[in-house]
Amino acid sequence: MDKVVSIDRALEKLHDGLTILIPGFVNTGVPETLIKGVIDKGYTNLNVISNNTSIKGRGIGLLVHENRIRHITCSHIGSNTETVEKVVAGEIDVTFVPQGTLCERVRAGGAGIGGILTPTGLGTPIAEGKPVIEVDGKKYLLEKPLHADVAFIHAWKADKMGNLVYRRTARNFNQIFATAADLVIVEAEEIVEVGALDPDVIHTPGCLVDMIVRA
Amino acid sequence: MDKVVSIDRALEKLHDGLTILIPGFVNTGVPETLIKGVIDKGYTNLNVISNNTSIKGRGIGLLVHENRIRHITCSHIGSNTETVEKVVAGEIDVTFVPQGTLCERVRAGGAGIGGILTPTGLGTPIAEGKPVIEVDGKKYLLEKPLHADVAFIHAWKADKMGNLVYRRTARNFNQIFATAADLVIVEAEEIVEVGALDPDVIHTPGCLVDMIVRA
Amino acid sequence: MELQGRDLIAYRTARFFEDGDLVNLGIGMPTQCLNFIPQGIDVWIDSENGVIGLTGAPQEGEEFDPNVVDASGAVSKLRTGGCCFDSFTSFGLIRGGHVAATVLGAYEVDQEGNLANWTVPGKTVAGMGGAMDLVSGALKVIIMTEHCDKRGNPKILKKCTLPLTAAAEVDYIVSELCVLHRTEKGLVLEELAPGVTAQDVISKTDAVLIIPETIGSMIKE
Amino acid sequence: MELQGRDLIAYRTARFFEDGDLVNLGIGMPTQCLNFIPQGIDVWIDSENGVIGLTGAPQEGEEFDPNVVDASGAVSKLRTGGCCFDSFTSFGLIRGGHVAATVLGAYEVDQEGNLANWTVPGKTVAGMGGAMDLVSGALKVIIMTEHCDKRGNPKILKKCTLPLTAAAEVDYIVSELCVLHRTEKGLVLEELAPGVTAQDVISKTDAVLIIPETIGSMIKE
Repeated sequence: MDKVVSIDRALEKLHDGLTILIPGFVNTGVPETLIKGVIDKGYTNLNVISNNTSIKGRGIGLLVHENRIRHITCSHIGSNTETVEKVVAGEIDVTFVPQGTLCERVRAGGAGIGGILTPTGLGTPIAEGKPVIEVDGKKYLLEKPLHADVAFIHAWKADKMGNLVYRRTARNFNQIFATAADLVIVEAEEIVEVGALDPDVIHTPGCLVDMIVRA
Repeated sequence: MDKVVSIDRALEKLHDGLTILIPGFVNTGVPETLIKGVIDKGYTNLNVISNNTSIKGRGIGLLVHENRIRHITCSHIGSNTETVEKVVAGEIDVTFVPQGTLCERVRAGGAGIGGILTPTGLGTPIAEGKPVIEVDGKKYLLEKPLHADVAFIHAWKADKMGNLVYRRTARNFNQIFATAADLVIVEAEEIVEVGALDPDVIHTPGCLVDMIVRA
Repeated sequence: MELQGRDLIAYRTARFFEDGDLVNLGIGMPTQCLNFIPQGIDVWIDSENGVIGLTGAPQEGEEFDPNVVDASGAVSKLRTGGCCFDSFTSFGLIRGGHVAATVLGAYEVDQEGNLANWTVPGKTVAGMGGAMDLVSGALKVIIMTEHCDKRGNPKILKKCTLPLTAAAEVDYIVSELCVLHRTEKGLVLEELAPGVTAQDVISKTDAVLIIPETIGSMIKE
Repeated sequence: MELQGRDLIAYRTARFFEDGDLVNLGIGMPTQCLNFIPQGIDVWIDSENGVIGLTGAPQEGEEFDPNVVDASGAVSKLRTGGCCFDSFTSFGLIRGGHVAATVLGAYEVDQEGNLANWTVPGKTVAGMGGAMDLVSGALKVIIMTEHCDKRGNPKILKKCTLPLTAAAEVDYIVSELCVLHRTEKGLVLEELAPGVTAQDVISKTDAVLIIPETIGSMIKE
């Protein structure tokens, strides 16, 4: 089953208003080829779930610059001054989620877990409106799962059926984000034959991947 | 920091009555060297958390045969007829936990998560006495974390500071069990120099490991 | 085609699979589906012990890796493109809806989609293993079962009497007599084995069945 | 020893680390601790973006891997024995108590161990990043801070006024004047900088301090 397609084909069924998981830490491990493809296709009004918005003019910052994002769920926007400006100006809505909680929520969404109890955020503004549940005398916030229409993934190596390997800290959110979307589109720096990756070294099983393009 | 020690040294501070996480699926990936060490040392009255009890006369089955287990928390004992006999005879207490829930509970214990919501077990005897929590109209069981005094881990390769790589399906519960104990003791089929393992291929970071013995 | 009994059950069950599906087959009868995968359909086998792509036991004398075992603990082989991961990830895939279908046997199954297949109080103390997670998590839950037990008593009931494995999760029941589809309205008799009538099925079933005007055949050319 | 100001703060903070500790250092002042790790102490640096063992920026002209970045997104180097993992695993380590200490700055910190260091309403909209998880999860939370803000106002308060990063999680506060230990009873003045008196500290602190009979020195030989 060869999942390698053109970027045109990979993105043709998307539409305005989608919720998209986009990994990356600052500007490492960001699926920039797919982001540029989205801009070329003209899709807008997007809900982005990411850790941050890269840096000005790169990665997710391109979507910010082109005004394609309606709402962003993330832990940090400080590394992109343009995002900060647009949030302050009311052009982008933002919901901040602590970085570890973001990981837990997306993983829960991808793993059929209905919610997780975390100490993170207790007694802070993040706790507002969330149930506090006590387990064995300790209090925790109940955080709900996150799931998206689409996930964009940046891999170092992909075999043609979608088994993926990430490189160093470019792995970051890619591994979890690949589990929690209806449609998973991968860009890979290198596409290899099936069998070229050691079964113990594969970070993301091919069964999670729908399409692959060259990064 | 060289964590390689003799098995005598690795086990000298254990004592009767400990709660021990022991990985393995049927008889694959079971830390049998450490189990034999425990038997040699005479420790007994143990609480074991495992997926199953290996097969008769092997792995965890050795602890069963030698009557060292007081209570076992696991998903299945059917592959070991001797365990079944001793449970029926009332010589070992058993608490059954669905296999996926066992993974979640140990992972929660190792990752500071106070509990997880799972659909598994709803409407079954497993749900008895557990809170049912509704999130966005769906019901889930609240399952609590598990944590142990000691974890025994079976690795394929360990570097001297405890970075670990597992082999094929011998990985099973090892990776998660290594996160959820006060003391983590590893047996490795091969012990290599620090730097010999690719940083992207390491399944368990050395920071989780306290001691290493040769399997 | 002269299929009957367990072969017919396995043949029909294998027709639920689509190309590229990730499928978990329970120990025992469900693994017989592998003998009946239609041509042109490439199914990937999920084993809950942390591996995708097992193909079965090595031949006599063939080299094998003792670290590659299936969900029963028996040595198996891994096909090209398969991969391994830990049990936590494995059950995340299962519960997360990434497994297209799980196929299991039953002690009892009922018209509400309840399944009992893990314990008979006072008789078995094996434990549920991964069955509860599989039945709660897989997108499609298919029960392969002989229509009645060894004494001829119905296994497909109005209401299970044994402790449940999961509640309201079963989608299809495939027996040597028929295919039953569990819908919002109840159990629909969708297909019959050659030579079997709706009345035959009704007489051997405790559950209330919905009988549509036209009923298909379990055998498709 | 002629340490003062930020160097003194970094010097003293680095003395909290034990051999083999996994330590997370916040961006900015906390990274200066690396210049003061005592001889014989081998500390491993945890970066929340999924790596243990970063050693800092490559030298001018030195080869580097652009995929190795630190928690600020800057290119870094990985020492032998370091390893990489995903962000989910990373925060599992952090929240799970596997990180011996986290070192961060503060806008405000108070005598109940509350910390505010992520937002000033109406002024900053950066987001909390990983700070909330780090402060809730690390075994020891050490705040490095100048004792007063740029206008000379106390930063160590009875009660934080800004939105919190975490409640009742701070263990130690290290300033250029002193080391404060947050205990069940309150903030204890445990050590003083050379030439600084308890009265000096009290006059620059809003929080109520517990003054023991003997107070140690921030400088140890």
